[in-house]
Amino acid sequence: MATQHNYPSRRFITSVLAAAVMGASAQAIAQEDDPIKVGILHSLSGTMAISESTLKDTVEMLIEQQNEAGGLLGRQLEAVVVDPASNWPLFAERARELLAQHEVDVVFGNWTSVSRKAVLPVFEELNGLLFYPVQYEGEESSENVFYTGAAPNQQAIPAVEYLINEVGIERFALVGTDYVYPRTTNRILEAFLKDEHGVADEDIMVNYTPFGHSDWQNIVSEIRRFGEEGKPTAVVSTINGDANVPFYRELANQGIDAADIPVIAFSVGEQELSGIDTAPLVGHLAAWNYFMSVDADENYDFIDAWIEHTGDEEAVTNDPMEAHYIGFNMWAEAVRKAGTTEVDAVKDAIIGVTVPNLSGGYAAMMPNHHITKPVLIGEVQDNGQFDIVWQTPSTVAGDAWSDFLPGSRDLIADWRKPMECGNFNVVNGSCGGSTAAEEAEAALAE
Amino acid sequence: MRRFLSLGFVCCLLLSLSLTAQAQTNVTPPDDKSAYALLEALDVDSYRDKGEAITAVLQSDDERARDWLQALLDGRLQRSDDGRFIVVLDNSGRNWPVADALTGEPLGEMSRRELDRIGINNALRNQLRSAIAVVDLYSPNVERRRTSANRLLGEVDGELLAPINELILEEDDGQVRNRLSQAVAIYRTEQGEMEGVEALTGSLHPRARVALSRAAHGDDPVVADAARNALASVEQNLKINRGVETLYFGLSLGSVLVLAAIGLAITFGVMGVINMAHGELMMLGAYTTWMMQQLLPGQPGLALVLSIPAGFLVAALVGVAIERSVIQFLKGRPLETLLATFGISLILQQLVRTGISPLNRTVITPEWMSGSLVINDALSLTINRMVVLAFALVVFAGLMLIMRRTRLGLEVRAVTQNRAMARSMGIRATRVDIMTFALGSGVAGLAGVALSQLTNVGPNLGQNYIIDSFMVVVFGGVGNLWGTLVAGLSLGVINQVLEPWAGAVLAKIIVLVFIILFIQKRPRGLFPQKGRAAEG
Amino acid sequence: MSLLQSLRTRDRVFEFMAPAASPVDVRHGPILYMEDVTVSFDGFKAINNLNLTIDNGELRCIIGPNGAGKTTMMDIITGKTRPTEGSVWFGSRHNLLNMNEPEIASLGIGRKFQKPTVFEALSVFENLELAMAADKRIFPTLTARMTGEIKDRIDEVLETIGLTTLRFQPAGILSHGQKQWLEIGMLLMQRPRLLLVDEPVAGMTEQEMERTAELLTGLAGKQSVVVVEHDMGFVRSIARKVTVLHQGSVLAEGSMDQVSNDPNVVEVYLGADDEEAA
Amino acid sequence: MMTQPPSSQFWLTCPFGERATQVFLGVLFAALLIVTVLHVAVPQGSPLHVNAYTVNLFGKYLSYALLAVAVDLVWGYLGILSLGHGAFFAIGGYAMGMYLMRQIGDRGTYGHPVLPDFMVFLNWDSLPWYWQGFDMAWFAFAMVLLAPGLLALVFGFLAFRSRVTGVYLSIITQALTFALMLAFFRNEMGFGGNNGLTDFRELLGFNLRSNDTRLGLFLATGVALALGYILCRAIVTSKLGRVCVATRDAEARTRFIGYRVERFQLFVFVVSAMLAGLAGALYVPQVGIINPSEFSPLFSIEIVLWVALGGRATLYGAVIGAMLVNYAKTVFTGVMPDAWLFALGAMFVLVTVLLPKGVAGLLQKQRRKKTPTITKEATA
Repeated sequence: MATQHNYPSRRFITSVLAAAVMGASAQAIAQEDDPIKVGILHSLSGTMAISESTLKDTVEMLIEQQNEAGGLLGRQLEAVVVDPASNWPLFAERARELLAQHEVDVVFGNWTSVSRKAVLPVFEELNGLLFYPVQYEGEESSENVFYTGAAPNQQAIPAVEYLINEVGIERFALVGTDYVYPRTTNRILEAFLKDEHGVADEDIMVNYTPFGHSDWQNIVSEIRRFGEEGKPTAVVSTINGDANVPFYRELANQGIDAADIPVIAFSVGEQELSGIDTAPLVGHLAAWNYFMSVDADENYDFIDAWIEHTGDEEAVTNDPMEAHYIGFNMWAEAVRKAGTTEVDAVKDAIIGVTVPNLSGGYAAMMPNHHITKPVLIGEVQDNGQFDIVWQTPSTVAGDAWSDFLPGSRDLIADWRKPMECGNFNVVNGSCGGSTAAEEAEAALAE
Repeated sequence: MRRFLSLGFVCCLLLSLSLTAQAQTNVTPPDDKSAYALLEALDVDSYRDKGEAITAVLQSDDERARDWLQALLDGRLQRSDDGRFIVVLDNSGRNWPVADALTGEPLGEMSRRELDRIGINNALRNQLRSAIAVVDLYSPNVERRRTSANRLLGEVDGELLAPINELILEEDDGQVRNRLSQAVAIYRTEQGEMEGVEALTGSLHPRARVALSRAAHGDDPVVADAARNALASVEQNLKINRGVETLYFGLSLGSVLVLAAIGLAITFGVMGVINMAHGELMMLGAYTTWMMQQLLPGQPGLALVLSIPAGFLVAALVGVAIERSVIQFLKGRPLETLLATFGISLILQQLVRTGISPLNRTVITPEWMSGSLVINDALSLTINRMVVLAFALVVFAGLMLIMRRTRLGLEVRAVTQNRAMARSMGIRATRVDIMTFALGSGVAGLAGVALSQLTNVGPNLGQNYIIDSFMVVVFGGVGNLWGTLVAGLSLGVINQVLEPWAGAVLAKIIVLVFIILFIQKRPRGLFPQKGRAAEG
Repeated sequence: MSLLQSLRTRDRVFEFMAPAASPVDVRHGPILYMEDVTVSFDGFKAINNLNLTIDNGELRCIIGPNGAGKTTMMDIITGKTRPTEGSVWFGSRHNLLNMNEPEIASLGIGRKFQKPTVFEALSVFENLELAMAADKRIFPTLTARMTGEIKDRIDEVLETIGLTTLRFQPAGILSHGQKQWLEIGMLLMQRPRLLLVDEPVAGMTEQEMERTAELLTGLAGKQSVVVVEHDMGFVRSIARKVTVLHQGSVLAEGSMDQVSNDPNVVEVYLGADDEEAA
Repeated sequence: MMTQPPSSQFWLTCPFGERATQVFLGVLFAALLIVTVLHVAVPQGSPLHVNAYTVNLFGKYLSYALLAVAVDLVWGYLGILSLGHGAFFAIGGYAMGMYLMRQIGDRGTYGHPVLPDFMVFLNWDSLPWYWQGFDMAWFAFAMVLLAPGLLALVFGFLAFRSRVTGVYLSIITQALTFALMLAFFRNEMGFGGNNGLTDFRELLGFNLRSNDTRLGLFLATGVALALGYILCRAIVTSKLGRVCVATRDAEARTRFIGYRVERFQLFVFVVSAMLAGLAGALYVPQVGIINPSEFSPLFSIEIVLWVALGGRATLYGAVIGAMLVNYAKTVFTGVMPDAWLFALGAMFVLVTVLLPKGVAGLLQKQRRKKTPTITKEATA
C-alpha cells in the first residue's frame, strides 16, 4: 500500500537533485566566447540595496561607455550582474559563482566591510580581481583587492584637522554605528586628537548605536549638553546609512545649528541627503574625496552621462561612484598596458597607473593597492548639495595600515616584486604580520 | 563660542549704525561702482579677507547691504562668467532663476556651469549672523529684534555694552529687554563683576551657566563663591527638567510603538491573523505621504494633512486585497497566515524598490511641525514628536470608539467570541473579516504617515518596526487594545530611561529580556483576554 | 528531577489483570475529602465553601444547573484550578492542592471531559496505549516497547468500548458517541482509583447509554466513580447516592428519591431541567 | 536510544511508515554518491561535471536541511512554533567559528600568536575567558552541541514550566534571537561584532580552501543529515513521539493521563536545538563566515517557511523544503537579480494557499483523505 507512494517520491527527489546538478553545471559551460566579462557584486535587494544598487548602475554605465568607445583590446565588455541580497554568506557564494562559474575577468563590488571580509578568501583562493569603491577602516591589503575608496588617512584625519585649524573646535563627540569602520576610525581619531593635539579625555565623547537606530532623542540631547559647556564643539559622525535621516531630523528639531555644533560626517553623501529635507542642515559638514558640486568639466560630463543613463533629472552622484569611475578606468588602462585581461598581468600592470579623477586632478594606484585622492570638506546646502569649503592642497596617498594604531604602526604593504607583501613589518623586516603582541601590551602599559 | 564682534569690527559697526540712522533723513545712494567694488572684495579665496569684506559691506551705508549679506549667508550671492554679481532667487533644480545683485532686475535662468558661488564657511556664517543681528537690533520689526537679542547672549563685549544699555532703555518689548539685560549680565559676570553674577542667579540658560562656571573659577573669592552658589541653586531645577525630558522622550518613543502596533493588535489580536506584511502597509502609508507632497509641491503641511485619509485608504485597500486574495483561504490556520503574509511583505518591498526606487524618499517636515517648544531655557520639547504623540492618542481613541460604540465593533467582538454563533445570529462573518482587516491595515497606513515625519521613507521602513510591533502586542496581551497602549508607552519609557546609562544597544537588549521574563510570569501578557476565546 | 518527585511518580510494575495498586491510604473509608473549598474568579464565587466526601468504591452522581460549579469542582480535584481556600485530600495521605495534573493523574484519578477530548491525529489504539498506566517519565517512554500483554490489555478495553473494528482509524474520524466511549476507554486504561466522569452520555443513543450505565455500575466497587450528568433518566438508572450542587455549594444529598422530593431542589433545579436539555 | 522499528500499525504518525526513512536515506546517499562521482570522476568541461562551487553549494543546502529537520521536530510533532531556531544554529556556528579562528594561529594579518585579528585591532591584550579551550577540537565540537543545548534548556525550562503557549511562545523565541543578534553585534562581546568571524584556514588540519576539503565537508554534512534524520525518526516513531503529537493536539488531556508535558517539551526542544547547533557548525566552514545576521528573526522565520513549504510533520518534507527554497534562491538571484524577491514571495504565498500540506502533501494526497495528520493548529 505504501510502496506505490515510494516511486513518485523517489522520482521527485532525484529529479530535484538532478535538476540542481544540471542547472548549476549548465551555467558553467554557457560562457566560452569573446566578450570580456565584468562581474558586478552589489546588493540589489535587502538593506544594502539602497546604497549599492546605484553602484551597479554606475558600472553598467561605464561598461556601455567603454563599448561605445570600441571596447577593450578590440573586444566588447559584458556585465555579469548577480545579487548577493545584503546577505554576507551569500556574498561569498556569489563571488565564487562569478569567478568559478562565469569566469569573469574582474569584479566591481561590495559596500560593507563585512561583505568584503566574506569574499576576500574567495578572491585570494581563485585569484580574482576586486575593486572595492567605499571608504573603509583600512588595516587590510590584499593582493587581489584594489581599494579605490578612502582609507582613514584620506578622510577622517584631514577632516578633524580642518575642524581644529579652520573652525577652532576644541571638543569632539565621536558618534557612530557599532561596527568595525566607526570603531577603528574613532580609535584612530582618539589617538590622533590626544597625541597630536593634546585634547583632554573629558573633551572627547564616544557613543555607539545599533544599525538602523531610529530614536536619537537621548543621544542628541546628550550632545547638546556636551556642547553647551563653553568650548566650541563638533560631532564627528560615522553613523551608517539608514540611521542618518532620523539623526539629522532630531538635530534639526532640537535646534542644533551647524554654526553652534557642526556635524562632520564620513558616510553621508549626496545620495543619503537625497532622502532628507536639508533646509535645517545647512552648514553641517561631510568629508569626501569627491562631491557632486565639484567644479570640473569631467564632473559635469559624468553628471550629464549619469542623468542620461538613469533618465532621472534629479539623479545624484556621490563619492563611491567616483571611486568606481576611477577604478574602472584604472583597470581598463592596466588591461591596455598588459595587452591582456589575465589577472596576474593586470595586477602587475596596474600599479603606478594614473587616470583623471572627477575633481580635475589625477589618481594613481599605489603599490599598497590604495589610490591617491584629494580630501574635500563640504558644507550641506539647502538644495541637497555640498559646498566645498576646504580641500587638501595636494592629493593624499591611501595608507593601508594606520600610524595611530599600535597593532599596525610599523606595517606597510607593497605588492611590487620582489616584496609582494600585504603586511610587511618594517621593524623586524619580515613579511607576515606586525609585532602586534608586544605592541598591544606596550599600548596597554601606557 | 569665539567672539565674532571683534573690537575693530564693532567700532565700524557702531559708526555704520549711526550713519544708517542719519541715512534715514538724507540718502545719498553710492554709485554702483563702489557697490561693485564692495561685492568684488567678497569674491576672494581666503576666508579672512572675506571676513573683512563683509565688515566693509556693513560699513557702507548701502541699504542693499542687509540683502547682500542675507544672500551671502544663504549661498545665493554668486558671480556669473561675465563677472556680474547675481542673486540666485531659487537654487533648486539644475537651472536657476537669477537677478542682478546691484540693480535687482531679474535676468532669467542660468545654469550652474555659468555661475560661481561665493562660498562661506561656518565661521563667516556666524559673523554674518551676528552682524545681521546687530543691524536687526534697530529693526522696527519686533520678531527680528527678539531673535537678534537671543543671538547676542554671550556675544556681547565691551564696545557693544554702551549701545545695548541705551537700547535697553529705549526698548518697549519686555522679552527683548530682559534678553538684552541678560546678555549684559553674562558679559559682566565674565568680567568678574558681582552684579552680573547676581543678575544671572536662577537663570537656566546654558550661556549663563557657562559664564557663571567661568566666574566660579575666577580669582575674586567672593564672586567665585557667589557664582558657585548661583550654579548650585539651579542644579535641582535642572535635574527636574532632565527628568521631564527623559519622560517625554520615553512617551514619544512609546507613541511610535503604539502607532506601529495598534493596527496589528486588531488584525492579530482580533482576527488571529499574524500579518507579517503589517510593516509594509506602514511603508505604503509613508510613501503615500511622499506622493502627496510630490502632488502638492510647496505645501508640505497641507499634503501631510491630506495624506492622513489618503494613507489610511491606500493601506486599507491593499489590506482588503490581501485579505481577499490570500487570508480568506487560510481561515483558522493563523500560522499559514504568517507564512503567506511574509511572502507578501517580500513582494511589496521589492515592488517599491523596482517601482519607485531603492533610495529613501524625502518627506518634508512642514513649518508648524519643525523646531521645538521652549518651556524654559533648559527644557524644550520637539514639536514633531509632540504631534505624533497626540496623533497616536487620537488614533487610539478613535479605534476604541469604533470597537465600543459602533455596529462594526459589536460584530467584530461577536465574531471573535464565537464565530459560529455570530453567523447563526445573521452577522456576515466574511464581511466583518474584510472590515476588520481593512481597519487594521488602514491604521498601519496612519502609522506610516506619522513615521514619515520621524524616520526614513524607504523600502526597509516596515522591517524596522514589525518585530517591535509584535513584542508590544504580545506584551500587552493579545486582543486587548488597552494592553497595547500601556505596553507601547511603558516599553518606550523603560527604554529611554535605560538608554543614558546602558547605551542604546544594551537598553534594547534589556527590554527584550525583560519581555521574555515577563511572559514567563504572565503567560498571557499584561491584560490577558478573558473567557473561552482565550483558551487554546 | 528531585528525589521526592521521583519517589512520588514511581510506578509499580503492573499485574495487568489486577486492579491498579496505588499508594492511596483508604483505611479510613473515604477516598476523597473536600473541605470548605472556595474558588472565586475575580469576585464571582464559582465554588462557595463546598464540602464533599466520596467513599472508597462508591458511585456518586452529581447534578445541578449550569454554573452550579460541577466542572470547576472537577478542575479542582484534578489540579487544573487552585481553590482560593479550603483543602482537598485524596485518601488520608495526599493533599491534592500541592500537586499538579500529572502527579494527581498518576496517583490514580482519571477524568473524562465534558467535551470529549481524544488525540485526533492518533489511532484509537494509540490513544489507549498512551493512556495506559505505565512509567510515564521521559526515557522509559522513549524506549517503551509494545509487548504482548499491553496488546492484550488494549484489545480487552477495545472490546469493552466496542471500537475493536476501528482500532487503527485516527480518532479524529470517530462519531461524537464513539469519542465519548474512547475517552472512557482511556480512563479504564489508566486503572484509576477514582474516576471523574463529566456528562458521559451526551450525544449517545439509548442502547449506548445502557451500556455506559452497565460499564459505570460495573466499575463501582473496585473503583470509585463520580458522574456529573444532566440526563435525569440516566442518573436515576445508575444512581445510588446523588449530590445536588447549587451556586457552588451542596444543596442536597441522598438517594435520588430523597433529593427529587427536596423542595429546594425542585425549585432551583428541576424547573431548569428542560432548558438544560436544550 | 534507538528503539526497535515500531510495528507497522503506527503509520499514522509517520505517513510512509519505515519505508519513508528507507526511501529518504536511499535517495540521500544516492545523491551524495552521484555528486561525488560527477565531481571526481567526470572530467572538467564535460556537461556532467559538477564543479567545486556546486558541491560547496549543496553542502550548504544539506546543512540547511538538517536545520529544517530540527525545526520540524519541534513544530511538526510538538506543535511549538519556534521563531528563534536561527539562534541555536548561529551559536553552533559561532562555536565552530571560534575553533577555526584559533586554528589560524599567527597567520592572521597582525601575526598575533593567540589573539584573532579583530581583538588585536580592538586593542585587547588577552583572550576573554569564554574563548579559552576553543583551540582544542574536542572541546569546540562539544560546545557545538552543549552551548545551544544549554540555552534551549534554560529558556525552555522557564517557558514550558510557566506554560507559555502558542503565539506567546513564538514571539518570545523571536525576542530571544533578536536580543542575541543585538548582543553579538556589540564589539565588546568579543565575537567580532558585525564582521563576525571569517578568514578561516584549517579544520582538523585540512585546508578549507581546497576542493577536497569541500567535498569532505559536503559528505560529512550529508552523513550528519542522515544521522539527524534517523534520530528524529526514532523519536517521533517511539511512544514519546506519540506523546508529543498528543501534546500538540490536546495538551490538557495529555496532562490528565499523567504525562509531565513540560518535561517532554523540554527534552524534544533541547534535542532539536542541539541538531540546529550541529547544522550551524557544518554550515560555517562551508560558507567561510559567521556573523550576527544569522540571528536575525527574519532568517528564523524563513526556516519555518522551508518546513511549511516542504510539508510540516513529515521530516523528509522539511528536507525537501529547505533544498527547494535555497536552490530556488540561488537560481533566482543569479538569473533575475532584480525580481527574485517577487518569485520567492509568490512561491511562499502560493504554496501556503494551494498546498496547505506542502510538497510532501502532494506525495501522499490519497492518504490525506483518511488521515488528518494535523487536525488542530498548535498556535490557534
